[in-house]
Amino acid sequence: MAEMSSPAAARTLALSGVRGRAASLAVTPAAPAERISLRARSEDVAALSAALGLELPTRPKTSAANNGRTAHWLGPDEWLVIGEGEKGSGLMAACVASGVLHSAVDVSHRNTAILVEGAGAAAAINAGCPLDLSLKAFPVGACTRTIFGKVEIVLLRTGEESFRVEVWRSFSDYAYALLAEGALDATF
Amino acid sequence: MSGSSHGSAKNLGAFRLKGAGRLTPARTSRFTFDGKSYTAMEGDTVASALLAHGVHLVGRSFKYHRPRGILSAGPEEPNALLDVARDSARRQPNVRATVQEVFDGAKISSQNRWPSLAFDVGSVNNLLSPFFPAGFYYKTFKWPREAWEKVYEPIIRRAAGLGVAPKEEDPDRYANRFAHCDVLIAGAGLAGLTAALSAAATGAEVILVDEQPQVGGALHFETSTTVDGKNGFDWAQETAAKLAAMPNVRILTRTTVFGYYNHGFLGLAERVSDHLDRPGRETPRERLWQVRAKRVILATGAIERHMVFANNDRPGIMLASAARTFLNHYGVAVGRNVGVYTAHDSAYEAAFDLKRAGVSIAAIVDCREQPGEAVLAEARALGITVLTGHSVIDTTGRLRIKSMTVARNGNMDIRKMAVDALIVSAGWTPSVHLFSQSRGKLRWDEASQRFLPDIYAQDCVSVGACNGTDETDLLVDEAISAGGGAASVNAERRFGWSGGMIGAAEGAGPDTRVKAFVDFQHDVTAKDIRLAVREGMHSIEHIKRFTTNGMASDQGKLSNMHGLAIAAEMLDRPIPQVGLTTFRAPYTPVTYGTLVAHSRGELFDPARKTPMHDLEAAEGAEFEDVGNWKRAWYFPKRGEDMASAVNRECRTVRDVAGVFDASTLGKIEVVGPDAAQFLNLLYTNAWDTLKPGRCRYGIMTREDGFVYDDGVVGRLAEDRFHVTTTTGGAPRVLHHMEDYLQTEFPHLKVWLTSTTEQWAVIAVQGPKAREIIQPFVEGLDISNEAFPHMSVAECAVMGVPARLFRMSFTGELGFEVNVPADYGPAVWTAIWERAKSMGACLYGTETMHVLRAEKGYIIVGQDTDGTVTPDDAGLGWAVSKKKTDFVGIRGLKRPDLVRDGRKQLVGLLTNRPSDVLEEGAQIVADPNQPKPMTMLGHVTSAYWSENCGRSIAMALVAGGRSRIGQTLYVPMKDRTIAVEVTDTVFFDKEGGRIHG
Amino acid sequence: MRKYSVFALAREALRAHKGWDAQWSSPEPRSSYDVIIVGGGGHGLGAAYYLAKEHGITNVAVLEKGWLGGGNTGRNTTIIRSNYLYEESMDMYEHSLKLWEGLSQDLNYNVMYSPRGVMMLSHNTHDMQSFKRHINANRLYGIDNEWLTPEQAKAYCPPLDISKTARYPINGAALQKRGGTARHDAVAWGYARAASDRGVHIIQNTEVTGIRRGPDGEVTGVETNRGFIGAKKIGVSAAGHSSVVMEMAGVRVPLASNPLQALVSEPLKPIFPCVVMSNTVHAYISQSDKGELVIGAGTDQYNSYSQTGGLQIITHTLDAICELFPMFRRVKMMRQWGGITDNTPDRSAIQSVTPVPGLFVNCGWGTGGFKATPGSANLFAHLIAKGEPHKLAAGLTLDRFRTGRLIDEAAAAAVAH
Amino acid sequence: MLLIHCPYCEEDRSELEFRWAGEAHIARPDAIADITDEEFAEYFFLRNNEKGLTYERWRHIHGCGRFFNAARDTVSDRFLMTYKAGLPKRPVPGVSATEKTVETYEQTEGDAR
Repeated sequence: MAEMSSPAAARTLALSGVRGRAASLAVTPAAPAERISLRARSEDVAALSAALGLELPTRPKTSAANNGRTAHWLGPDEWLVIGEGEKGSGLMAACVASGVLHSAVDVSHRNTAILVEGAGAAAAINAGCPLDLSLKAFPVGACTRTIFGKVEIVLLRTGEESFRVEVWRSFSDYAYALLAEGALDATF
Repeated sequence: MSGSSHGSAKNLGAFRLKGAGRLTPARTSRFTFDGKSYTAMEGDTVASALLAHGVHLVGRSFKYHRPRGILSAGPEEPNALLDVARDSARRQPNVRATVQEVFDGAKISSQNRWPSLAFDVGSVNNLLSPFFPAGFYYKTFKWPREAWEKVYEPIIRRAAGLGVAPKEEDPDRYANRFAHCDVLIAGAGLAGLTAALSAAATGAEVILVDEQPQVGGALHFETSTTVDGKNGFDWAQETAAKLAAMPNVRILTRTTVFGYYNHGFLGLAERVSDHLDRPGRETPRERLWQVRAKRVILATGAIERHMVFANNDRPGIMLASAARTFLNHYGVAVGRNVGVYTAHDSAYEAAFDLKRAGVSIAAIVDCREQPGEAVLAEARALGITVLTGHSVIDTTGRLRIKSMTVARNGNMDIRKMAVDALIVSAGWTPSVHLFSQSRGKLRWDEASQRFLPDIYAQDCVSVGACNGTDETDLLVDEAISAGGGAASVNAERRFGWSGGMIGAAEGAGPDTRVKAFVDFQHDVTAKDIRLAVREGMHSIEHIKRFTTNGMASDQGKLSNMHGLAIAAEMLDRPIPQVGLTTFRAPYTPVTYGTLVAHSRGELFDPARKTPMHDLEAAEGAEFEDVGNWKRAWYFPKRGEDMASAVNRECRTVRDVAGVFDASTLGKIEVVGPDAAQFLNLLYTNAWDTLKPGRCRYGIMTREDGFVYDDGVVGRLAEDRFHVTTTTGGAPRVLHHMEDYLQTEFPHLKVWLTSTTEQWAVIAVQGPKAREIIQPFVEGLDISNEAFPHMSVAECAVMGVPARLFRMSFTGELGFEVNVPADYGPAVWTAIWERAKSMGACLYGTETMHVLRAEKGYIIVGQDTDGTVTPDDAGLGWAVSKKKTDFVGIRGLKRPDLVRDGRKQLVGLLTNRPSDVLEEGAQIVADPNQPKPMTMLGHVTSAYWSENCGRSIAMALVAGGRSRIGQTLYVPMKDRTIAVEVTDTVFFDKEGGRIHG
Repeated sequence: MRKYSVFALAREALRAHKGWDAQWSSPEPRSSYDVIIVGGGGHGLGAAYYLAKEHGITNVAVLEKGWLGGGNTGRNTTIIRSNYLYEESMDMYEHSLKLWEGLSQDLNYNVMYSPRGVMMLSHNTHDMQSFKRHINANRLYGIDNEWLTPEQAKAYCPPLDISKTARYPINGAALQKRGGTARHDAVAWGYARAASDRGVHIIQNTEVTGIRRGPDGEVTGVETNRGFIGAKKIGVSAAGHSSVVMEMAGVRVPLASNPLQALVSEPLKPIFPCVVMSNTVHAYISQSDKGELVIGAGTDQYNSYSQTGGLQIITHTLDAICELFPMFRRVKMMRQWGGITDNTPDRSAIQSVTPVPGLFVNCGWGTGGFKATPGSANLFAHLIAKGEPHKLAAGLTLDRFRTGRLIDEAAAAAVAH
Repeated sequence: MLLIHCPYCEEDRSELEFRWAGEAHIARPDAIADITDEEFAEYFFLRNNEKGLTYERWRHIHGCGRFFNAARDTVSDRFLMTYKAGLPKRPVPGVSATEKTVETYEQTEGDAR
C-alpha cells in the first residue's frame, strides 16, 4: 500500500521519548522507514530482485543493499525489505510490477528500529541475545531474526561496531531498555 | 614466634607475620565482626583478616550448635558462613568468609547463635544429641496428630536454617552476557594457565576462568613449585598478563563456572563489585556469563579432605593447605603452636612453611606407617617431631582447640599435646563436579582411592589434579596437549605427593559414641552414616538423604568421599558398588539476582502498549493486563468508581456512541492464490464464498474439535485476507497456521504475515458512529447501502491509508478504523474530539465485555475453555456442513462430543434483578442436596447491565438449551441465588440496531 | 518390626542406637508372586502396602530398577493440595489429602505432612474468574478453598509484594489451608517399611526388561536383569518410564516425558510460612523444614529422559520469584535438579485396566504425582485387587482418549481474550 | 540449553530461538473425516515417547520460522541429525531404533563404573 501524499494526521513514533545514554556507546531510535515483509518461491526471486533493484539474498544470515533499499534474508522464502525515508520508495508497487507470484505486506509501522553504535555494541546486544556476534561469525552485513531477552528482533550488523535492531512496536520500550542496560554493562 | 604485628597505629593483627605473604600494608580497611572493629589489608578475605587477629570462632553448627571455626581457605568452606552487610538492604547471609574479600565498612556477623557466639543457648542440643541421631524425626513427633504442625515443626524450623534472609528489596544491579568461545578453561592454576597458553597459541578464542581474585590456584600456597625457574605464583601472574594482552583471550577472575549444561553451554557467575569499598551505583554486583564453548578444558584442581576423628570440628582445626594459604599468601599464622594430623605428604609441607615462619610445630601425627622419604627427611632437618603410625583420637577446647590426644594406632597408650591449632589432611579429592555435570562417567581408581574422569559425554578434557595427575611435569604435558597448541612450560615441585585415606580414622569407629564429623555444616558424624546403613539405607543416595550428608551449602565437597567410605566399610562392599551421589549444579551457590540479571521491573516481562496508550492514560484510563498487553479497562471521571464509570460508558455507547481501542486484537495477513482454500481448512466455516469487500466471523478449532480461537476475517481481494484473532491468541494462532501450512498443506500457495502491530485500531460503536467518522473517511461511501454490516474496504482516513471495517462487537452500528500504527494517536485524537462534541464517550474492555454479553457474543477463554465445542457455545451455525475437510472435522464427531447432556452456553437471569452473579459460581438443580453436590455447570460471564436495568449472566450448563425456562440455583457461601435459564441475547433480541 | 516412638528413641539413645533394625527387608525374589508392582516410588510402594493392608494380598513384590524413591518421589517440590476443578480430580486428590492427614499415624512413620496452606496468586481478571470457579466447585464438593483479598494474602504470607505498581499486580489469591507439604523421602521409606512389615518383598536394583504373556495374552510375569519372575497380576507405576514399561507389553499410552526442574536455596531461618504458586508468572515456592526455599521451575519443552534441563528454565522461574518477592534477590541457589514428568494430553492421570489381561497401569501424573501419592496408591491397590476401578478413580481410564471424555484441568484454565 | 542445527539457516543456534513441535512423521490422515475413533485417538494422542532415538519436529520460530525434523537421543539429549520438513524419515547410522538400556542405581545415580 503506497502512502498518500499529504496526510492530515501526524505520526507518533514508538520510542519518541528516549535518548541514548553512554557516550562511547549510543543507543538511539532510527528514523522511520518503509518496510515490507516479502515472501516468494525461489523461482521468482530473480524477477523480484530486478523489480526491487537489488539482489534478494538467498544465503542464510545475509543481506543486500542498493539505492537506499536493504533486503534481509529471514528465511528460505522470506525477506524483510527496508527502504530509507518515511515516505518510502514504493516497495509494494515494485513487487507488484515484478509480475510474479509473491506476498508483500506493508509492515512499515509494525517494526521500529534501534541503532546501537560504538565500542562494546556487540557486548550490549549480548546482554540479551544468544548469538555469536564476533566478526567471524556475524560479519558486517550479516542479519537474522533472533531473540533478545524476552522479545524477538531482527538484527543487522551495519558496521564493525554498529547494529540495527528491528523490533515490533510494542516491544520497542522493552528492547530499548534492555539495550540501555546492556550498553551500561558493556562499559564495565 | 619471630613474626610480630605491624606498627600499633594500624593493628593488622597479632598473627600477621612480617615479611610473610603477598599483601602489602599500603591500603587497609576497617570492618566489624559481631560489633567489634578490626583492620584488614587489601586483598584479605574475611577469613584471613579474622585469623590475623586470632579469631577462629566464627559460627555455630546447624543442628548441635557446636562452636565452629574456619576450616578452609576456599569455596569449599562448610563452617565459616557469615552475614555480611554493606547497609541494611545490602545484607547477605551465608557468605563464605574464605571467599568474601574485606571491603571498607563491612558489617559482619556470625549466624545461628543466641544470645552470643561464645554463649549460645542452642548448644544444649549438643548435650541432647543422643536423642537426635540421623533421621530421628521420622520416628517420633507423630502424636498427638495436630502437634506436629503446631508444636514440633515450628521448633525444628526455628532451630534449623543458618542465615537470616534479607528483609529489604535488593538495590544492586546484576548483568548478563552471552558469550562464545572455542575453548573455555575452568581453573587458572598451573594446569589451566598452561592449557590457556597452548590453546591461545593456536589462535583459538579462549576464555580462562578462575574463582579467585588472582590466578594461580594451588600456587597460592605451593612454595615448593617453580615454573620456568620462577616462583610458581609469580609465574602465574606474569603468564596471566601475557595472556590478557592477546586479543583472542579473555580472563575472568572472581568468576565461578557453576554449571556445565548441554551442548557446551556453561553458566559462570562473576563477582564484579562485592570486594570494592565503594562500588559505583551503576556497577553491577555480579554478572552472569552464559557461554557456549566448542571445547571445555577442566583444570579445576583438587580439594583437600579433612580427617574424620573425634571432636574434629573445634575452632582452630583446619585443612593443612588452608593454613599454608593463610601463611604464604596472606601472611597470617593460624596459631603459635600447631599440630599436624595427616594421611598425606602434602601436609608436611604446611608444617615446613609454618616452622620456617617461626611457628612451633607440636608434632606431625601421621596415621601411615610409611610416609614419603623426602618429607620425612625434611622434617628431620627442620627438627619437627613426626609420629608415624599414630592418630589424633580426640581434641579438647570449648571455643578453640587446646590440645590433641594422640595414640599409637591399635594401642590405647595415649598422650595429650597442647596445641592452639591443628591442621589436617586426609589427601585430595579431584574436583570432578563439572565433569560430572557434563554427564561424563567416572571410574574408581583403586590404587589412588579416588574417582577420576573416564567417559566424556561432551567435547571436554580434564587436566591436572582434577584428572588425577599430580606430578607437575605430567600435568604440564597434559595441559599443553589439551590446549591443542604449543607452549613451553617447565615446572618442578620439590616434594612428590602421595598418601591419602578416606573414611573414619583410628578411634572414630566402627563402635564409638564419639562425634567424628563427616559433614560439618549438617553435623553428620561417622556414626550417623553407620546408623543409616544399619537401618537399611544401602544406596548412597538413601544414606545421603537419610543423614543429609553432603546436602549442605558446600554440597559435600569435603564429606562425600568420607561418607562413601564409611558406608562401604559398613556394607562390606567395594566403594564403586556403593556408588557416588550425583553432582548437581551449581558448583557453589549462585545469587538469584545474578541468575535473574536484567529481568526485573520493566524488563521482567515486556508490557505491550498500544499506540494510543498514553492518550488513554491522559484521559484517566485504568488499565488491565491481558496477556502481555496493557488494555484500557474503563475511563472513570472524577468521583466515579468502576461501576458507575462502566454504567455510564455502557449507556452512552447505546445512546450515542463510544470510542474503543481495539489495537491489541491479533491480525494476520493471508496472501496468495490459495488463501481462501487455506482458511477453509483452518476455520470451521467456509471462506471461498466470501466476496472481496466482505467480512465473516470465523471459528477455529484444533483437531480435537474444541474452540481454539475466533475473530472476524475480511476479504480484501481474491488473494488477500485480513484475519483477526483474540488478543491473547495471536501468537499461537499464527504458529498453528504456520504448522499446517508448512507441514500438512505445503502445496498451497499462500503466505502468512503478522500485522497485529502494523495497525492501530479505533472502534467507533453506537447509533452515531457513522456520523462521527464520516468526515475523516476519504474515497469511500460508508452509507448503509454502500457499506453494509460486515463490510471491509481500503480507503484513506485523514490522508493516511486505512482499512475500514463495518463490524460490531456491541450489537450497535459500528466501524473499526485501522490506520498505520504511528498515525493512530492523531486519528484517535481527531475522532475522539468529534465524538466527544457529539456526546460520545471513551470506553474500555469492561464496557466492551458488558455490551457484548448483552448481545450474547462470547469471549473465547471466558465463555469457553478448552473443552467447549462450537455447538456447546451456541455457534453450531458456524461449522460448515458442506466441507469435507477442516481442522477439527473428525474430532467433533467423537462419541463424547456429540452426546446428549453436554454443557451448553445459556443465559441466566437472577430472580432478584439486582443480584449480580459471581463469575465462576457453580450451578445446581437442588441446592439442598448434601455435599459433594452434583454441579450442572458454572457462570462464565455476569454483569450489571445498565441498558437492561438488571443483572445478566451467561453460563455453561449441562443440557442447557433444553433447560430454558427452568429455575436453577447458584449456592454461594452465605446464600443461594435462584436463576432462570434463558437464551443468551438480553438486548435488542431482533438485532436491528446493528444495521442502523 | 519395632515400633517407632519417642520411648523407643530414648531407649536407643542410651545404647548408641544399636538396636534399630533395617527399615525394610531386602529379600531375594521368589520365583513368582500374586502381584508384581513395577516401580518403587511412593505410588508403587503405597499400592503394595494397601494391597496387603486393605485387600489381604501379601504375596507381592515391588521391583525397583534403582533405589526406592529415586524417581519423581525424591525429586519433586512436595506440594500437597486437592483444590482441583473437575469431579474426577477432586475425588482423587481429596481422597489423597484425607489419607495424608493421617499418614504418619497409619504408617508409624513421620512423613512430616505440614498443612501450611497453599496459596495460588491471581494477577488478572482471567485468573480471578478461574480461581472463583475452582473455589465454588470445591466448596460445593466439600473441599476447603477460599478467596483472599490482596491484603489478606499479604497477612497470610508477609513476604508477598502486593503493590499496585508490580508488573503483574496481585488482585487476590485462592487459599487451601489444608494444603501444604510433606517430606518426600519419608513417604517412600514409610510405605516401604510398613509394606515390608506386612510381608511385601521390596526388591531394589532390579530392572524390568520385558513383560511375559501367556497363551491368552494374559501376563505371566516379568523379565528382569536378575531373571524371570512370575506374576498373576502386574501393576505398572513407573513414573518417568511408564511408556517404556508399557511398550514391553505392547500397550501404547498417550504420554510425553518431559524434564521438570526444581531448585533449593541455601538454608535460611524461617521466612516463608506457606506454599505460594503463581500460574501467570510460572513459579511456586515454599520453605522446607531445613530452611531451604524450595522452588519449582517449569517444564522443558522437549521429550527427554535425561533428568536435566536448560538453565533458561531456572532463570525464568527465578525472574518470577524475585518479582513476587524482591527481598529474595540476594538469596542463593544451592542445588538444582530435574525429574521426568509423564504428561497425558489432558494433564490428568491414567489409572486403568489395559487391553492386556492382568496388566494395570498407573501413570501420567504429570506434575501432580507427589500430592496424589496416598490416594493414587490406595485406589491403584483397589484396581489391582478387584480388577476394576474404585468409583473415585473411575474416570481415569485409557478409553477416554477414544471417546473424547477428557478431564482437562489445563484446558479449564485456558487463557485467551 | 540445547544447541540446535537449523537445516535452513545451516548453522547451530541456541534453543532459545526454537520451539519444539512434537513427534515427527505423523501424517494427518488423508480422509480424516472418515477414520474411526480409535484411528483418531492414535493420530491425535498416541506418541512413541521413545527412550533413546526419537524423531521430532522443531520450529526455528525466532529465526527462519521453518519447521524441520530432528533425530535426537532422549537419554543424552544429543542431536544426531536435523533435516528439512517434508523429507522422509532417515535412519541414523549406527543407532538402533530404541536404545535398550539396563540401568541400575550404580549407573543412574552413581555416575561411576
